[in-house]
Amino acid sequence: MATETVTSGAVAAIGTTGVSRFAGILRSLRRSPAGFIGFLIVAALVLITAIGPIFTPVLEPNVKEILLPFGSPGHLLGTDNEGKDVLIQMIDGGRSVIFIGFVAAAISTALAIVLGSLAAYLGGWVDSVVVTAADVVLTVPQIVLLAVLGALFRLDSPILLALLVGGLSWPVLTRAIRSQVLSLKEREFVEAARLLDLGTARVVFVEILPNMASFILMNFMIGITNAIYSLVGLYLLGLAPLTGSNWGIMLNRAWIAGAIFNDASIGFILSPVVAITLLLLGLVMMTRSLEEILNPRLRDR
Amino acid sequence: MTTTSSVPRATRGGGGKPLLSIRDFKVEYRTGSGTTVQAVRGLDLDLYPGESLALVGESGCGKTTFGLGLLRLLPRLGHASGQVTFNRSDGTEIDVLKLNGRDLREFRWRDAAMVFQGAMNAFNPVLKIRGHMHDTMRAHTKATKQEIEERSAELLRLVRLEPERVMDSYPHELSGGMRQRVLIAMSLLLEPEVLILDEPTTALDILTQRSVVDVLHEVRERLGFSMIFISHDLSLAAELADRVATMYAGRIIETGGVRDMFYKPRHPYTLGLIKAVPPIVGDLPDLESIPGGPPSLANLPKGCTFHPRCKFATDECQEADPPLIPITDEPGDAHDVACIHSAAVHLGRSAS
Amino acid sequence: SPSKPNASGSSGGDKPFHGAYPYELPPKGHFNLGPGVLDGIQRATSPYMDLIYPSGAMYYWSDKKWEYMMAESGTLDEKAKTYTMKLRSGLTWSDGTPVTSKDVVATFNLHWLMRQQSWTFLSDVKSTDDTTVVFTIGTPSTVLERYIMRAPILPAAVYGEWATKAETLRKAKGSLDEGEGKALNGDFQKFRPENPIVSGPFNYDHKSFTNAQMTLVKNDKGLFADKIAFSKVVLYNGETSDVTPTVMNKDVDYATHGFAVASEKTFQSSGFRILRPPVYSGPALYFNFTTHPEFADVRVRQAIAYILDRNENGTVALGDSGKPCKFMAGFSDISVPDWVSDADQKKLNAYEKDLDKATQLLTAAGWKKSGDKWLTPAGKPAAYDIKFPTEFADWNPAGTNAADQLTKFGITITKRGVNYVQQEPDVLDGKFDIAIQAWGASSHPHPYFSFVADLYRFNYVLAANTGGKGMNFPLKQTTTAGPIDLQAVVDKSAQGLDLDEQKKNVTAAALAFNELLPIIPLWERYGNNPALEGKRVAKFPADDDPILKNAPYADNFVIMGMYSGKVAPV
Amino acid sequence: MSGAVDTPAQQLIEGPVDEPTPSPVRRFLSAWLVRRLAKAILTIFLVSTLTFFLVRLLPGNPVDTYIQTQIAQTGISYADAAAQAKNLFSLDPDEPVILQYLTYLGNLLQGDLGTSILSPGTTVAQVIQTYLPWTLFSVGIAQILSFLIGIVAGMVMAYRRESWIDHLLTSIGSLLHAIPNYIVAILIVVFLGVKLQVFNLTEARGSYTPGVTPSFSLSFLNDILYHATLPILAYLLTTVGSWALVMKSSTVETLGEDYVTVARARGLTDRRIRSGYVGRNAVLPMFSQLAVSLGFVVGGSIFVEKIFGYQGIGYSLYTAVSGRDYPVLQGIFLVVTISVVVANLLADLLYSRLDPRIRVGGKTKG
Amino acid sequence: MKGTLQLDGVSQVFDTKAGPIRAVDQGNLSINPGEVLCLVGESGSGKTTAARMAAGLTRPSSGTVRYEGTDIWSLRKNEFKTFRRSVQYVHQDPYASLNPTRTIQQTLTAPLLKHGVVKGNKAAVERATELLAKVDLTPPENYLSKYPHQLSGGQRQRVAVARALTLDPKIIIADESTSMLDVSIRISVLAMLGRLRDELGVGFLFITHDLAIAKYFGWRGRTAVMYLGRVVEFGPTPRIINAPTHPYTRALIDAIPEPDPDLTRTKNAESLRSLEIPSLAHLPPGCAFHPRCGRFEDGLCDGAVPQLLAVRDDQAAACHVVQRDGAA
Ligand SMILES: Nc1ncnc2c1ncn2[C@@H]1O[C@H](COP(=O)(O)OP(=O)(O)OP(=O)(O)O)[C@@H](O)[C@H]1O
Ligand SMILES: Nc1ncnc2c1ncn2[C@@H]1O[C@H](COP(=O)(O)OP(=O)(O)OP(=O)(O)O)[C@@H](O)[C@H]1O
Ligand SMILES: [Mg+2]
Ligand SMILES: [Mg+2]
Repeated sequence: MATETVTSGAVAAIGTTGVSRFAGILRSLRRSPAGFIGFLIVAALVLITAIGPIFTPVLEPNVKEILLPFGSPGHLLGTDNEGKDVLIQMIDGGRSVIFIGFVAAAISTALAIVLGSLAAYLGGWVDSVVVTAADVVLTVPQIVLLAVLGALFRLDSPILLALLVGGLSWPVLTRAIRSQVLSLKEREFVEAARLLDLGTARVVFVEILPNMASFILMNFMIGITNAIYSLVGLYLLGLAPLTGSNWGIMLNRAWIAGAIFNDASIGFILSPVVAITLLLLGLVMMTRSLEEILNPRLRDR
Repeated sequence: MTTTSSVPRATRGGGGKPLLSIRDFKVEYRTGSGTTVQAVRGLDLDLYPGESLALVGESGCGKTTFGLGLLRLLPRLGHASGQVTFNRSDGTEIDVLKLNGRDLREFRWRDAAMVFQGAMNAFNPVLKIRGHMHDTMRAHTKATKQEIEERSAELLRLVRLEPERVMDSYPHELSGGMRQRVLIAMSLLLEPEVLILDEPTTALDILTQRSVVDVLHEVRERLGFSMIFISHDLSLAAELADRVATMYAGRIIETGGVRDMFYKPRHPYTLGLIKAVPPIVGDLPDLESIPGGPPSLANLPKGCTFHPRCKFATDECQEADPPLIPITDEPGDAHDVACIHSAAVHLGRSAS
Repeated sequence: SPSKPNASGSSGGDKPFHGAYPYELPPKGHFNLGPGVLDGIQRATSPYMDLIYPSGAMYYWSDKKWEYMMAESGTLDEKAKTYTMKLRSGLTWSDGTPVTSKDVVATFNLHWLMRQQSWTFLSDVKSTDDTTVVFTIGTPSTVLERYIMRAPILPAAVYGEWATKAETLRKAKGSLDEGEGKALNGDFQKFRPENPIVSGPFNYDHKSFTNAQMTLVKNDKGLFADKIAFSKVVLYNGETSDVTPTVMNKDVDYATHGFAVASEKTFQSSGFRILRPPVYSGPALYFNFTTHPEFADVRVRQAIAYILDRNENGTVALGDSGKPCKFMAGFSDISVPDWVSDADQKKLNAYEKDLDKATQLLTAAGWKKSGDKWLTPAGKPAAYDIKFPTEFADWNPAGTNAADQLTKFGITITKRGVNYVQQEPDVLDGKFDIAIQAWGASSHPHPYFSFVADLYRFNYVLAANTGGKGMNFPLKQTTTAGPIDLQAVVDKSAQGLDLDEQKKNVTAAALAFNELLPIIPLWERYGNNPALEGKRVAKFPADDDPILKNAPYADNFVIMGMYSGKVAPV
Repeated sequence: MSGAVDTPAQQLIEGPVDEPTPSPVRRFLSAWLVRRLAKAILTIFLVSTLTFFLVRLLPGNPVDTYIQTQIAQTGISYADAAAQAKNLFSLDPDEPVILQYLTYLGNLLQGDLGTSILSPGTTVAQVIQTYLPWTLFSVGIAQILSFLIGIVAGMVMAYRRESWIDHLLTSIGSLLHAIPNYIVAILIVVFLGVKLQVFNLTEARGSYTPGVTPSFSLSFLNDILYHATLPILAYLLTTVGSWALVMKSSTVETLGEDYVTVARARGLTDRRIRSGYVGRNAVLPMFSQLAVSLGFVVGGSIFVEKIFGYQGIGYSLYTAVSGRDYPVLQGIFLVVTISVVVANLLADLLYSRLDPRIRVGGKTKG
Repeated sequence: MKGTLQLDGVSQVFDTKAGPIRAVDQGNLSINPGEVLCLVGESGSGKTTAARMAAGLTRPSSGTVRYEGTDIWSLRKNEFKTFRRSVQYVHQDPYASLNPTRTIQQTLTAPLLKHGVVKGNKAAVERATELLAKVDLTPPENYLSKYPHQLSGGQRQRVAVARALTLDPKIIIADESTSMLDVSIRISVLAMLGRLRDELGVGFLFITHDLAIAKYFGWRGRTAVMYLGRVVEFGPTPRIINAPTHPYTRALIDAIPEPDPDLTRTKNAESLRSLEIPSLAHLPPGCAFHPRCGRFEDGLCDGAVPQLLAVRDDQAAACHVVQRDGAA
């Protein structure tokens, strides 16, 4: 996916502006209608999938109600090949997708922050190694790498999956953060801090990183988007274990069950499709408006 | 003359019909969430043929905005209003703010050209200088390739550049000073009657600045266009202008002949500016600064916008923004000031 | 827009048959159709191979009768320990040369070269005249006839050189594991004949091949070419999900794929008949006896069998084609009456869903209930993984559903779908708690093969070869009837030519299987093959036609119908 | 009037600073090329090493897989199946991995990518030759189309900022950018193929119509285009949104550049400004992204080709992963790596040709 | 001449794509507390490079930077810290030199607390308030909780100065610290800096390209004129401004317009032969100014590189012609 492409161009132009703090970000996000809608979508989905499962009943297979169509009484989105209600599965099935997306993004962002700032700050061979490693990992199509690694590990726990997905998507973020730190480290206020002998840790964490807060947030959201893309893709191809049930697994099941070719069961396959799309769309809209906030050159002048 | 008697005579420089007559010129910028700021707030100005007018003032007082507004080049969120009349030498009269499409295109560069602040970025980086010259000529004339080449070469030589090499260069291959001069040459391609120069030498080294200033002197002498010279460097104004106008917070607050303005400024702001400029010759000068900074456009002080920084200010100053009124009557030496205390203002220096 | 396809559609006088079966184009797929060679243009199991390289005969599973094809007859001489195959006369290859016994001999020499199972029983093969081939039997077995009669006969003109070398080596008692033999075997694998001649009524139309479809054109010189009214066969490439839209488009007359329930519904509603031939196998639950000793208690396995609603499981997975096993004998319910007497059949427990019984059995085995969860005798919560191949449209829901049923009863099951390629190595390696694997065998009607699949394949017997133990179920067991060595019983069930002796052993194995439940068969799979009548094909065999008892991958009834003229164009 | 006019400086005529001598430039250029190539080769080497070991870590190997299949299908005994497998596969799973690696590298240096394990006798080169062209064809056409459409749409959005058409296109762009390619592929099958029957899924199967002989004719091109329509559509839909959005940002930035204002001041026609000033400069930075995106699209082909059954490199990749066909897997990895690296190299060269500010040598501006 | 901070024959060589360039070549400078040393020159002449070496931000390629007599690059960690604190830097761009995410108070108290200049947060705030008052930001309380973007350029620059003062430096290096400010504000900032010099005895290395500013701020100090990495003229500021000897200095001074219409129009400029500034990567032989110099003499000027030698009193110039003919 080309999420990277959308933002990479902006990286260079992103400056530290007065809105670097989170409160400012939220305020600005509210001002951008698209960003706000995106935020609402994501928030709504997160809320539904976090709280919804508390209220949903445990589903039983029902041989008599197999593959009911969209809008059947009692089954708004129809039923699946086991006769289970699709709507309830939708409510239950977002948790792990979103959770893994967040954790994976957190992992890759954390990796990227550490590697990127180390590479930029230390320079020299550390920089060369990190940059080359990032190039190499970037060159191999990620999804394929994931598929191969997915077969290698028993991806039992969501955490492990998140680790793998997150562990592979660091290069793009690392490069972005590296270039950001590279430019920030040359900033005069950083030099001023160094002249005042405030200490390396302080310079990096107090002077430099807060200036990247929104940049990191944006990359974090790109990370979530990418993680969910990879994750669901793995499920769809059946390259990740189908433990439990979530939107990705539903998609796989609907695909395997041939729901796509059956008019009556279109709700079975379209529901996860729509949910995943909505989630990603919300994230992309948020990312885009963050990007505009970050890059004053994209705003009207 | 399009002006009526209600208009301050001071906007007239010499005699005859002004080339450019600006009345109540305003520029508004829309800023986020539906609010607007006025960057130029009712500006009256006449520019006479052959005249060189310097527009000086602190950063942010609206000088660039004024120049852009005049050429209708404001960014999307800017809006100009008022009246700008341009009297072509062939007698036709143009209402600049009503121009559209093709007419506007023709007005630009052919009637009035502009040399921009920071010529560094004034050129399309992927086009050679030749391309810029051709584009400009083609947009306005049916000149042949040959003619364009010749005309460009002539002008480049005029600004002391080697046409053979410069024409084939990409902008980035030229130094800042050279680029600035190419831009001047290009601005003269169509022999405009007015040339607006927005800080053409800021960001240039002193020796380069000198050569650009010299070039300007020379081409003006040869081609005799009128010039609006925008700068915050008073020394340059002193050198290049026939007439000087001081801008403060979007308005002209004083205007007059260059010697008048430098030796007998009558507005405390002009006075303050002059006093703050260190000269190079002589002993350690006695300089003074104007306290505080320019007001925010979104939140202008009541009355005279300068009063919070003014040492002459009285309570009266807070009541109304004083109009620009003439203080001398000598023809050809108009001097207008927008200050109720102008009589009290003295530089205490005189012409050398 | 597409070019006008010149190989599909039914225009004018041509009478096509449209089928679907996966194949591979060159460079991967090729025309070396020797036995055991990888990536022949079509898999050996493709029913359509019988139209190109017919074998000696095909079998009516229900009638237990051979329908002779290339062969005119086959006779077993028990005393002489020989089996004689007589070819029909007048058979020709597509280049006009006659089909002779030399071709058969060459074919079986290739079988030897490629270590085919037939040579476990054979000791020699030779031709006595142009149409007679004599097979000498080394180890007598009732299954040998099938090996001989169902082997596609290959042209010596193409493969003869290899066969001759193989024969020389065989006669010289050369080994295939080293030296010349090894090299010959390896080289043959890489042999790539072009435009091979065929003996069947259809031949490859090389020009028409794309990775989407291939056309088989009529070979007028081929076997029974005059009886077959179809002028050509179009085969659509691909696995289930690839061909489903094509079937829906009514571009396919008959497909052997296992379709998902949803697809089946669509087919039915758009006018397809669904043929449900038995496949003689299905999914079963396998337990890991190494890591979970509690399963070693037979009561636990029986309890699990009682917990499961196998009807629900079959319906969810395969609709009407997933039929719960009623005999639980370890081989197909259909074959049970042939091998087990009525009296013995009554001894077979059907394990109908009975939760009380399950509770009783578990309690007796020392399990306890804590809340609504069961604890094993060791006091640990009963929680297991169930592994199943994600891609299999029927096994996937079967595994999921079984997991749900057990979980509901208080045995917590985590579903773990894995890539189908990973499933088998994992099970062999013992990397599972409970797994879905096949029971039964669909290529051979003899129960021996089913028991090999049930008890050997994923057990230490065969798994040892890959270094694992599989489920690690000890084959020496004690039943209510006394101690039994399952391995000995199963091995004996296929040996010799005495059917009654075999039946005794099969019955013993079946009863032991039913009681011990080393694996729990969930249901028996029937095909859900869409068949389109009236468009290109007039009729398919009726549902009650005994030919529908044929396993579609072994002796395909549609192909046999085409030969017999029962399956004909409109 | 001014004293300065009389200074001798007036006589001075200036030209641009000459580059010292051409030969160092050429030396420099070749040094850059050498360095760039060395880096490319290093990347390729590292990727092939990485994938070699990665692939060998996969659980299960093709030999075991084969043995199991044989036992299951023909009831052959394990020993026989194992012996046969050993003959079949030129792979000895017991050989030390490092030795296998050295052999692999040695062969690679001679241009030998090895032989498929799953289909003995088929070289990896043949496999790649068979499948890669279709992916290159479909991905290439889709990329070109989506790049062009994206550029036009992006410029429209930037020029009509905040208008309804901007909002509409931006929303569509975001949506397309957000939807994963596999979902688009599924939606295409559901709606275009099954529901609306706009597209005959049977006819579109395969790479070309049966019976048509591949040739360099227009009708053949037309035919393969038809068969690639769905994959192309899927790639197009999933990438065009990103291009449009990137182009929009880039154009908005360019529109704010001084030289655009100056061009307007110079009275140039809107058309000229749009194409020669805004468009050209806005597109420039996108070229390097074009190369990077290639990797993503090829990666995405694994989904798209699987779903449409289009037999390109993604399809064979999936097969190779499932079947543990090491050499094929490695070969494909290598080819993809090389194409991404080469595309990057080309993009760099192209970029430096298109942007005079960037000498082939360095990325310094001005 | 020994100074508290002293640059002894320092050179800085950068490796660039166009080859190695000598941004500063054999520079000698020295600054004492309470003194002002102005460094003037055109863009690219090496002023910033020299200043960064003086501040210990970059290590010279050759030559030594001494603080109180010791080479700062041979100092032990602790001693280097003392040096760091004694020599502070005020940057050019007031918009970039303050961390946008930190309030003025945080910016000012961080070094105070970190180095234990004061004990406790309250004392630090008090000290910050004093510092703000020192730089004429009154009332200081108004500024403490502000973020940089809420201040004007002049105010920011004052905060930057206040920050430089937190550690009681002996020397402040001001690199074009006023060039981005408006004229009116510039003078008041300069006045404030002058007061700091007088009241606190801080020494200034004052860098500017504007000779008029150098003259105003450094009237009681000395001025060094740089051209292409070398100091070409050096002496007391009044002499450099009013009686320059080096042709380059003269050209610079002549080129500056005067804020006086009559005066500026009668000024005569030193003649130049070329406007082209040679690239540092390809310096002309001999005197780097010779291709542009109106007094160029063949054989003399393009031979040896002229050394900076006294030509008059305490005024030194690096010009063959002036050294031969004597200062006019
Ligand atoms: N696009 C815009 N939107 C809102 N406000 C603007 C915009 N452009 C300029 N302004 C404001 O208008 C005022 C005048 O700006 P302008 O650039 O004309 O000043 P100037 O006198 O040219 O200043 P300088 O000397 O710094 O060039 C400033 O306060 C500026 O912040
Ligand atoms: N880190 C660096 N790498 C390479 N070259 C450099 C570096 N820093 C400075 N230079 C070069 O050294 C020369 C002197 O630069 P320096 O910044 O010291 O000049 P300056 O006199 O401060 O100019 P300005 O007035 O523009 O600030 C310039 O040609 C510059 O390009
Ligand atoms: Mg301006
Ligand atoms: Mg500098």
